[in-house]
Amino acid sequence: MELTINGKTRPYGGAPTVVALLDSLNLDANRVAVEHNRAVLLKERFAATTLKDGDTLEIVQFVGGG
Amino acid sequence: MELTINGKTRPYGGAPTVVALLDSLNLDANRVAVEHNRAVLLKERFAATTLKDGDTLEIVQFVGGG
Amino acid sequence: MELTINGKTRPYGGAPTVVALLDSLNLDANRVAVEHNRAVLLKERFAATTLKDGDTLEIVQFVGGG
Amino acid sequence: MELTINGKTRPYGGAPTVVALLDSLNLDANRVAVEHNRAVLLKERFAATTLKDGDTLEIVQFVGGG
Amino acid sequence: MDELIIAGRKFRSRLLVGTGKFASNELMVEAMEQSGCEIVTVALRRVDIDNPGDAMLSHIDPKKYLLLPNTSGARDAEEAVRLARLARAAGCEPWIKLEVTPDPYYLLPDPIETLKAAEILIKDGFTVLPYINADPVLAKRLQEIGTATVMPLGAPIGTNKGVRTADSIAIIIEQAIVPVVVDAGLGAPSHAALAMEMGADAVLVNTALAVTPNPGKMASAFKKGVEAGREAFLSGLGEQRQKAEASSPLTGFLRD
Amino acid sequence: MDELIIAGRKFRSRLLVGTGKFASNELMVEAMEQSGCEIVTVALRRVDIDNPGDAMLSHIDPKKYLLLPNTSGARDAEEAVRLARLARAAGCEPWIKLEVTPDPYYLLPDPIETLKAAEILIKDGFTVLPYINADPVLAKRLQEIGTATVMPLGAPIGTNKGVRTADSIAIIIEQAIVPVVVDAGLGAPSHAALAMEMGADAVLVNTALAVTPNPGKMASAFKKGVEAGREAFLSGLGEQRQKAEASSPLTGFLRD
Amino acid sequence: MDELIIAGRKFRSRLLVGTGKFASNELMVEAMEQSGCEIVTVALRRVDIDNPGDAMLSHIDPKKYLLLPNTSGARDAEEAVRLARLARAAGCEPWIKLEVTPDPYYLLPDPIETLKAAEILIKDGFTVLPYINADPVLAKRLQEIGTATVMPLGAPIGTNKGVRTADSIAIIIEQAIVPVVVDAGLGAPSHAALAMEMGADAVLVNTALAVTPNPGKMASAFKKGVEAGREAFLSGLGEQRQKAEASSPLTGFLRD
Amino acid sequence: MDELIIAGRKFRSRLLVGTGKFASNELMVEAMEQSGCEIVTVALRRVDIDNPGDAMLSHIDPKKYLLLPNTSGARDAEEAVRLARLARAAGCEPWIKLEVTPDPYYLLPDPIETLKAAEILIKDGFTVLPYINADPVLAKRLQEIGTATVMPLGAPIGTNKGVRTADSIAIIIEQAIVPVVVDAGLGAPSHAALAMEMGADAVLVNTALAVTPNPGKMASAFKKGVEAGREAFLSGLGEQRQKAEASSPLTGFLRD
Repeated sequence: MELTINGKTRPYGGAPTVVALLDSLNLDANRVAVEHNRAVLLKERFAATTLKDGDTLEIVQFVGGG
Repeated sequence: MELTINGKTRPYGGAPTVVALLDSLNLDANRVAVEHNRAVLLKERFAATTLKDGDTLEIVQFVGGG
Repeated sequence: MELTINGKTRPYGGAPTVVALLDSLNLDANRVAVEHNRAVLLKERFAATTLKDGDTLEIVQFVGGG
Repeated sequence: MELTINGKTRPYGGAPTVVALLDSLNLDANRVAVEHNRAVLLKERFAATTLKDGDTLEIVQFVGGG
Repeated sequence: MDELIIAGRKFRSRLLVGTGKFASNELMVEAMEQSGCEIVTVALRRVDIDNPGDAMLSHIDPKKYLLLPNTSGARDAEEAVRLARLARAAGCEPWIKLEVTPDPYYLLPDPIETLKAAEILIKDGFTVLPYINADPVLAKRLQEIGTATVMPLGAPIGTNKGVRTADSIAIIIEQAIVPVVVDAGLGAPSHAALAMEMGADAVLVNTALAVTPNPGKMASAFKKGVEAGREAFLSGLGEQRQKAEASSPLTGFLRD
Repeated sequence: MDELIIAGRKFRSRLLVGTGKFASNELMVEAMEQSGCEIVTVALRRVDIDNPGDAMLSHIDPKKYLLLPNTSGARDAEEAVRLARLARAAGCEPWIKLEVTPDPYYLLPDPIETLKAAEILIKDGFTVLPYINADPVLAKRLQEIGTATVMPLGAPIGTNKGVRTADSIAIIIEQAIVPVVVDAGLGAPSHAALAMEMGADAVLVNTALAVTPNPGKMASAFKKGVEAGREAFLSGLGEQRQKAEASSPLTGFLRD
Repeated sequence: MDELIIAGRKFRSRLLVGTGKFASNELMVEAMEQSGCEIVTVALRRVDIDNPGDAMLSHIDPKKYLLLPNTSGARDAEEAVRLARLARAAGCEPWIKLEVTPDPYYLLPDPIETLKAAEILIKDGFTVLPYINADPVLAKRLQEIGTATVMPLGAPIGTNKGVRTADSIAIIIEQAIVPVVVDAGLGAPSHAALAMEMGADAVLVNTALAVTPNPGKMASAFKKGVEAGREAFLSGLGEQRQKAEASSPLTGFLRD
Repeated sequence: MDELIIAGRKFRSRLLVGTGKFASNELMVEAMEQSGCEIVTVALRRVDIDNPGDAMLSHIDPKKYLLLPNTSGARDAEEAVRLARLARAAGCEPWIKLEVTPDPYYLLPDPIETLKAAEILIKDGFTVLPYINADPVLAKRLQEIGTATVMPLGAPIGTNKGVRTADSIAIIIEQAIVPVVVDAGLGAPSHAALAMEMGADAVLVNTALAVTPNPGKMASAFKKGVEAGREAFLSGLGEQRQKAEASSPLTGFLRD
């Protein structure tokens, strides 16, 4: 399926969960926050949330800031 | 009748028009602005507007200000 | 004899040395500096310096200052 | 003869007066001030002052200044 | 010719004068005349029914001066709108100096209520000149909804402190698409001159003229101060330098 | 009438103008005229024998302007005295702006050499106007030996920084028995106005007029700035306040 | 003991540190440690999917420092709220430094959008620390709806200009019912000390620590500056005087 | 290690403390201790023969503090020299803080008499630390004749106005070949920090410590302020900027 992640559309063939997606991207679920189709996702729901073709995700992390 | 003018209630026995009222108060209609029951009154309507017992009026004028 | 000390003239009947004078005034020689007839006096010379009638002395000490 | 004028030594063959010198230099005597051998020269004395070989002159004028 | 244009209307003077606190109407008029101003602000207050007193308006020639009513006393948008409409009904042109000052100690303007009132009054056909704190973002938003000017304060009203908000006012001027009128806190001609040198389009002064023993002369002083600052701005001011820059030549010394 | 009196001589203008660094004699003259000044400073330099050039003096009408030669370039009392005497010999009245500036970077005056030169020149019959740092004790000593003015600097020459020495200049003014002329560093009319509001008797400006693209207009700006400050000083300026002071009435609100 | 209390939580340090712009995580950590701070701000940004890079968070010990996410980048209330919720979802406590800065040049906060976002976030259970211009009326309104602090700027972010808004900040402090944290523009320890002497409860510093060649030493300098200002405020500072006040006795001179 | 070296003698502290005007000797000693100072100034006065009183000297441990007598009260060079010699005869080392202040209202130093006294005292073997106005040329001349420091004033003694002479002090520091100690007028730790950030080698404080209700705490505040300013100076302070400089990243926004 295709997902729009952080504004870029990219193919994804893995298991249709946020957990699996983060895994495939080598991202530590504890270090990021995720918006799924514009709705903030609590970490507890990463496993349960299923992805489908065309979904939009924002994956963010903390960086230095004032 | 009784009118509340600028926050004070006072008896009034003259003709029931704003023009007459201003007259009785020795106020130049050209120098003041009037609110009748919370509605701003255009000068043209001073003559036509009839007053009744219990009406509220605000009569204001310009003063020095910064 | 009479001595002018710190601007005031006062009688003095003691031994005619600076040491004796300071003593009579209950002043600790180590805590003051003395001018004798407008000449600064080193502490070593307090004993040797003899006073005579009409001499002028300035006796000063340290105080708080900025 | 040779004169040192404004720090530079230069030959001079004219009449040995300051007036003549200024003239030869096309300088208006009314616009300049002259020091002759380190002594300020009043304008009145321009004509009378004779120059001799080796004399030092400063010829100055007003310029814009704050 | 160098004109100040507010809402399409042209003015030769860049000094606006407030009419409050003068010891007498005569001194007020003298200050107005000496200042060369073309716009004067006035306030709206209840008539004292039992003692109407002398109407100051009769002292101001409407042909010479544009009367600019303010909404002083308003603590929120609603009160400000009400006062603006009364002022218009009193026969003024629909120009309003919008002031919303909930705080009685420093008389500082409320950004939220000021923006709200400005929106209502602009829709209602008023030419709105809002008094604001020196907040560049607020100034921008007000211009975007169509205010005729922005009037950032130099310091709280009547403090005579001068342009204490210079850094922010410089930004407001840089980003402005309507005239910037520095209002409040200007206590001396040097303050007015500084504001104009910074590129302000005009200044408004009241207290400094009203509280001096000699309002007429002080008004003349402010007139000159404003013109001085404007001319200097137009001529182009020099940069500040750290090292000195000789004003006399650095050559031709006797010692050279 | 409000006159500036220096050494018994009366002047209507309180703005002195320096003639250095102008792009052309025409621009210099225009600035002089627009400024309304009556005193202009000039410097003394060696004539370039091989290329005497145009004598700027011919552009200055001696009937309209008092020529005030300076001793710029002097690094000690001796050089200053020599220059003063040459200036007098050149036909000027015996007025001298005394400058002794050993430091070439900031052109700051030397208090010791300035006092020494002033003593010699006063004995020699000169009317001495000394350029000094804003040092109240030095100012006092110079007045005690008979200088006609004191000319404390606002900031180093040509820096346009304004009256950075305000605290000290206020003391000098308070203790002065001769006119105080603020010299150097004034880069904008607001600076000149401030100096005059503080009670200075006059100011001297050069760089700010010479380096702008429009010397005539800037000179007019400074003229107005100086007059503005003077009039404000004479009218009486208000105190600075912490709390606000309403300029509109605090009674008669609709809500009362 | 003198503690800073924000939303019921106690802190010994009155210096908050921003983590942006450090040359390395090591220098950032050294600055944090030398500063003695207990609160550090962080920003939220998209992960670069193709190059996730090193997570700076791993360098910050959550037991020693309270992580305070900001909403930097938000141009309106909606974007700010969205960022705040993402930060909370990322595992932070629901504390948020609210920044809404539509203007990209000066990064000045929007008073309207900031108030709007604060209302939403407070309802949503956040502890809100809003970054604002030094506007006393806005500060009051934010406190009335329940913000945990107000964070007025001293000068635009990263300018190092110091407390240019001192007059307004003094009013904000005087009227505050929650801690006042001076944020932005503080470029030197003397700026931080001044803010604290004025009665500010804390300051936030980032650029000044990040851009110096020696962040650790500069952080120590700011720590001392903040403590110095706080202690001076608690001790009670003397009034400024016009005339001098001898520090040495005025009697007992030899001449008396 | 960062040491202050005056006349070859090393000090760890860059804060000098004056001992005047304390409410009690106990408070004076507490301030001295909290300040961490190693040099304290004292004045010389006539003993009151009829009531010698308590010798303050007995409260100062000569092993911990270098006693620096001043010549306060001297109105000219002769009085200053006389006091310096008396101080030495009293058993002090030949270090002298040279003060010549003819003016009783502002206690400003006399440049001429100060230079004259310095010459005599240096010939006489004294280590001379002269108190001067912020006059760069005078400072240079004093250093040329061999003073151990220069001590320019920030503002008149006891006024708490801070570094009002910043522009001139910056020049003095730039040209200095001996330590520059900013003396007089420093009323708050932020003032001391600023002086040190500018590159001053040390500061002297008295009034600010003596007149506060809590001298010990204020002394600690000044100690930290001085150290803060020094560390910041050594770390390297950032330039002031006009435009803002984001402290959070300008990429990775959700909208990108």
